[in-house]
Amino acid sequence: MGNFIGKAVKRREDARFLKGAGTYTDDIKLPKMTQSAFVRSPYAHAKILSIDITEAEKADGVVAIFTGKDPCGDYGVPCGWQVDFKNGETMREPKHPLLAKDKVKHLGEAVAIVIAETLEQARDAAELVEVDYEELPAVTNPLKAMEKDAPLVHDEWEDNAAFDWCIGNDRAEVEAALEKAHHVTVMEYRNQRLAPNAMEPRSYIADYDVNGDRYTLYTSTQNPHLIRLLLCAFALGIPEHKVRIVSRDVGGGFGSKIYHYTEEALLTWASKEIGRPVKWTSDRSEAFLTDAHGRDHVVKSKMGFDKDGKIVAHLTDEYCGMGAYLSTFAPAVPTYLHGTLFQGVYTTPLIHLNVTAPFTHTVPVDAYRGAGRPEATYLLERIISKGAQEMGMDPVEIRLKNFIPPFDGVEQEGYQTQVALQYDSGNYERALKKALDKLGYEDFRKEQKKAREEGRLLGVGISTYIEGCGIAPSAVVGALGARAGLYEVGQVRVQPTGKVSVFTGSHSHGQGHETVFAQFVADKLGIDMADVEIEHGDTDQVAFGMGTYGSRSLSVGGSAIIKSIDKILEKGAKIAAHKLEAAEDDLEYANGKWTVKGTEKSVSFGDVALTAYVPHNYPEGLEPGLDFSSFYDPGNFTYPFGTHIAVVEVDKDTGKVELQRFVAVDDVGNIMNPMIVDGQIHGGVAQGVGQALLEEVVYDEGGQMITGSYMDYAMPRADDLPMIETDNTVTPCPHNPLGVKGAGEAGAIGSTPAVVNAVVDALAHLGVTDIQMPLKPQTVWKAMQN
Amino acid sequence: MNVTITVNGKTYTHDIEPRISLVQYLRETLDLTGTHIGCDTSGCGACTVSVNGEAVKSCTMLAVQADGCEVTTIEGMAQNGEMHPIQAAFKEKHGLQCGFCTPGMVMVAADILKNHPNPSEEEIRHGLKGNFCRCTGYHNIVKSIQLAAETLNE
Amino acid sequence: MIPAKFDYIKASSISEAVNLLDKHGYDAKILSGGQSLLPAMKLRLNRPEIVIDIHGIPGMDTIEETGDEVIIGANCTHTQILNSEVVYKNLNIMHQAVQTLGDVQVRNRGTIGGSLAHADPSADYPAVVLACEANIEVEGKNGKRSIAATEFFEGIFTTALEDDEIITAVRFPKIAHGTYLKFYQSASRFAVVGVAVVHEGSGVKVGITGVADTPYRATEVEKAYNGNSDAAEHAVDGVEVMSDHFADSEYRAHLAKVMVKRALEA
Amino acid sequence: MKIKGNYTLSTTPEIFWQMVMDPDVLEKVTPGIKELKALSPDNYEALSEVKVGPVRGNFKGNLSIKDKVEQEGCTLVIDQKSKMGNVIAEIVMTLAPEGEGQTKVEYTGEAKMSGTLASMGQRIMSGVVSTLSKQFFKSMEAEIAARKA
Repeated sequence: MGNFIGKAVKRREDARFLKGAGTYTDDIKLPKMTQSAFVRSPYAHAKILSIDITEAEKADGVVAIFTGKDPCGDYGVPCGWQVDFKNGETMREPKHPLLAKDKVKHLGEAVAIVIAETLEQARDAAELVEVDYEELPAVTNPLKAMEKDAPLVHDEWEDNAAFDWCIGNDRAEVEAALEKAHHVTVMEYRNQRLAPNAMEPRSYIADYDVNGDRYTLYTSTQNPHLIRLLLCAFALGIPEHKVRIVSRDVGGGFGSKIYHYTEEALLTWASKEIGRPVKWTSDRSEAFLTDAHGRDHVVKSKMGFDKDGKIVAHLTDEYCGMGAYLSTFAPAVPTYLHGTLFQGVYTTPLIHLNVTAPFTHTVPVDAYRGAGRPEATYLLERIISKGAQEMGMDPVEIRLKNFIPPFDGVEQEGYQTQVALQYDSGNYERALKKALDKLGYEDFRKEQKKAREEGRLLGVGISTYIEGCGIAPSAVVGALGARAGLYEVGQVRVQPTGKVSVFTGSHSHGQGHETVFAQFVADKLGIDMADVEIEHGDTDQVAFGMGTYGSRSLSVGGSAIIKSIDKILEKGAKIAAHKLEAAEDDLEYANGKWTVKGTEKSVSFGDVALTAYVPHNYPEGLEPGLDFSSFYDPGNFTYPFGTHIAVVEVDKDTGKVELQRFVAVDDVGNIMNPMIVDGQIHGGVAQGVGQALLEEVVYDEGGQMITGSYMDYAMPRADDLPMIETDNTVTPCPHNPLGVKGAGEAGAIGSTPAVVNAVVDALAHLGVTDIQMPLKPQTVWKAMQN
Repeated sequence: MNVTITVNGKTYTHDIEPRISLVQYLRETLDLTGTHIGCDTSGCGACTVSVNGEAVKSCTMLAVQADGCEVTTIEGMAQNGEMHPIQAAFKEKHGLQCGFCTPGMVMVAADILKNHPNPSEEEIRHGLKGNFCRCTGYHNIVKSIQLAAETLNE
Repeated sequence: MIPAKFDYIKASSISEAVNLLDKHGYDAKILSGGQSLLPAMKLRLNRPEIVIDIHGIPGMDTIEETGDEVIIGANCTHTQILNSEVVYKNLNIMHQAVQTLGDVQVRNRGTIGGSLAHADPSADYPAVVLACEANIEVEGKNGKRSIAATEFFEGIFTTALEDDEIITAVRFPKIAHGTYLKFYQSASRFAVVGVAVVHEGSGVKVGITGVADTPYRATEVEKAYNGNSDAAEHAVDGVEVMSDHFADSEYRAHLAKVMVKRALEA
Repeated sequence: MKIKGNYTLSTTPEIFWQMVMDPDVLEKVTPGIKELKALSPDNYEALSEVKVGPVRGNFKGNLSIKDKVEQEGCTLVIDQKSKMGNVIAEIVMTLAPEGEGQTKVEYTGEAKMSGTLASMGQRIMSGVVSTLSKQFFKSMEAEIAARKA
């Protein structure tokens, strides 16, 4: 396709990371910078009776101490998405204060900030702040939160519901179809709460410049412009042109760094108050207590099949915990990012999902790698496999029976689901067959049979997922409650020397934008990659943007850049035509030059660039310069899909699961850089396997977290995983110029049910049909005993 | 108290509080911010540096304990601007994404390869047990270390 | 995370360390490798006023072989033990145990003396020293004494060490045939069950860690053994089995039996 | 966190009862207690320092005794606060005579922790409580021996 597109080009950002020369927020030191520490609630729910800061104020090095009684206590951070009740009642949106004033509503909620000359001094003084609490009863489970006598998270409403919501066909119709179904498979489980655990803890530095009356916030965020918007327009009410957000290197996000956190706004406020820069970097212990968590759905589901194994109806009720406050994207996660995926890759004719979203006395829940889509996929891929098991069918057979037939979105129309979306293009059977071949499915079944005779427990699990990403058409998300547009911005500035600077609102926190974006920019312009520089992460430098999440950078951010390139080439052609004294229509552009068709006469990209900025001999009426900015608002989501297969062996004496093989065949549309796509899949799979086997945030009944460190919160380590066998099919996205779909979340979406299906398969002959995640040895062993 | 530490070949003497960890000293006093802090409980390995030739978690060592020691950080791995073969291998095999755990990974890889010049996949995975990576699923980190072993053995 | 303030004193000899400990007693903590102490101090779960660093005291970090014994200095790091030819040949069970302990970086710093004095109920060494019937050599203001491993562990994080005593070395008999097996907690990698089995003639000695609040000798298994690994059924006889979110007492007791059986058969 | 255990002391329920009800004795035998100040009958303000293995810290709060049935049992209510987090426990203690002048003490209860203690120290704390209970009875036994002597 070009010199760079589709090639495994090595990453240009690696040199600085490998030499320890990256600039993460905590690496930044400003003159006169102060340090801060938070005093946080040791209770999930309590009245604040008093806060005594007298001793703390006297401590060495203390610059200032603020509590909820200070003006900052009147500010709060907003939620970015509104989902109203089915009966029309407006979503209940509690104030999410920067510091709690009267009550704390989750463990770790901040009640005071101590600012001091050094970090040691801030920590020491924070210990001297005396807070007197009256502990109140708490509720942490979403289902229990909706029980009649559950403790209320917010007193202003009569129950804990933030909103409720449904999607799909008429409930009565779905219920009637289930009544008549040949077989109904039932599942009840909790899609457990997870802590995202990006390896870089959150870090912020706020710097108020009194002379210019300007604020700079250095923040470890995935979307600097969105933070500016929320901080300025909603949290603090300061004009946007007075605020600069800088987000240099970010050490992973996985969703947890999308949101606008209270600490960002509080530090910004405090910096003005004390007239000096203030820094805060989270500890890991604080991260467990305050970073937005993921998942936390309690699910009750029924799927009906006819006698051939064709799905006839699907009905699900879910209780999706929101935590104590509504985080930025939280309402969208169990609704529009979740319910709209209930079609999966199947022709299910009747679907109904009902969601109740209660507040609980826990840290807010928000998007975590996949955001709503892993939860949908887990349900679909588990329940269809469970259905097959109960009906004595092979999991491959049942899927083949139910697949939506192939469609490319060009010759064949997109597939209209029962749950609002229209899929762009898909060939689900092809991905499944490729994965089965890669695994050697038939041979494995033979091996499994032999192993069982020897008393060994081998299992295989299949997951044929789809996801909707690359959000999205702003008109659509707006109609669905988004309070911001979800387009992206790409500016391409050709310098007079012909070198190209690209400014993108997408933000890399590990995805390799500096490389991948440069690849297609260089190819589209026919120049060398070395002549292209990608800039991101500074709102003073990049015109606008919406950031990186939902696997949208390439499909939305990339497309915006393409639009600007098109404008550059269009204008460049005018200049070239003038220089070549030819008609524009007679020119063709290739390999970095405009050539008069059928001749040797040409002018290079660099020449044209120079002419644009030194317009001595220039087309009449044409503006000088070669610099365009474009907004791209996609026509639809993109729909990557694929098949993941896990092979496990379960230790029959201990219940320990060993993941032996993992095959992932993903279709992410056109591939810009296969090395990077594979890397994204590897990481996603590891996180999905983590959910299946290891990870769970556990709050006890009183709202204390008993998995608040790496001593108790288990994440995959190198020896928990095998090599991941990846491959692709390519079904281009028909509606964006690069034909790309998105790869960031696919691994995490497809893998979790594959692993659980494999473990259940290994134990199927013992009568096991379901096990609750995470599949800890104890859980698996107990399942085998019953 | 007064402490003398040689870091990346350069000897420093500083008066430091005993409670300051080695990683804080490196980051705050020497401005060597390549070494990262990822957790509080010695669980993540992001802060791994080499002390007297052995990989240690610099968040779980006081700077005063390093008095008289030779410390190598990620900043000291490249020589004359040339990446160390381990660093080069990480780039070649895409053994990093967000880059935050990477310095720790490179430093522990050096220890693994010192003790196992021809490591098996299992030995590499066993050796990486003390380091979390949330981006790569370890796949390409293992491949990077395998490649580094080949290069170093040439 | 930063510890609360403390004074740091580096001891240059055992007697200096003992004197400092005697003087500051309750307010002092001994620092050897620091792999357990420093995280606790950073979380401010512990805040000693004085930290006495015994790392580098001459003579405390050697591994010696005598006629029928292997003597490991208290300041020997886990890595030193892992790489020791003497241990590999004469005390292979220790070699096996160290392989499962922590990770590369923790093994490079942590010491055997520190681990034993810390007496974590899920640590690996206690099972081994119990099964080997090792002796813990200690020194205090009243001089030196030797504590049998079976007398050493008194409770969770509690040992027979007096306030002014430090561990100087661990004396092991040479062990020809021993096995250490561990089932680890997937987050901390500490033992949910760790089993050390030493074969001696037709009998066995069995040390178990992770199961109770104190590591113990599974005497009922030893009595019932007689060459038959079914004796593992007695692994938790008379023991109050710990319970946590990773393994409740029912599962942990079951695991103990499985792991003992496997170790007996190894 | 569940607390459960038993201990046999070499004294009669009568004497043991007297000792438990005596603040001076309680102050002496309860591990870590530095000061016990009576606020009202059976209700004390307690200052303590707990030091077990990796955990060491100062606690401050209340200790009260309720549901007293002479020589048969009572409930201890402990509410202690510290920088590391707080502990609230209710422990039901029952006494029964056993053998020649001995008393079997059974205790069962529930302790609730918060803060760092809860998130970092669950595993550690169950052991800490069991160690402290053992120390309590050991000291009580020593006190009994001293009184006998």
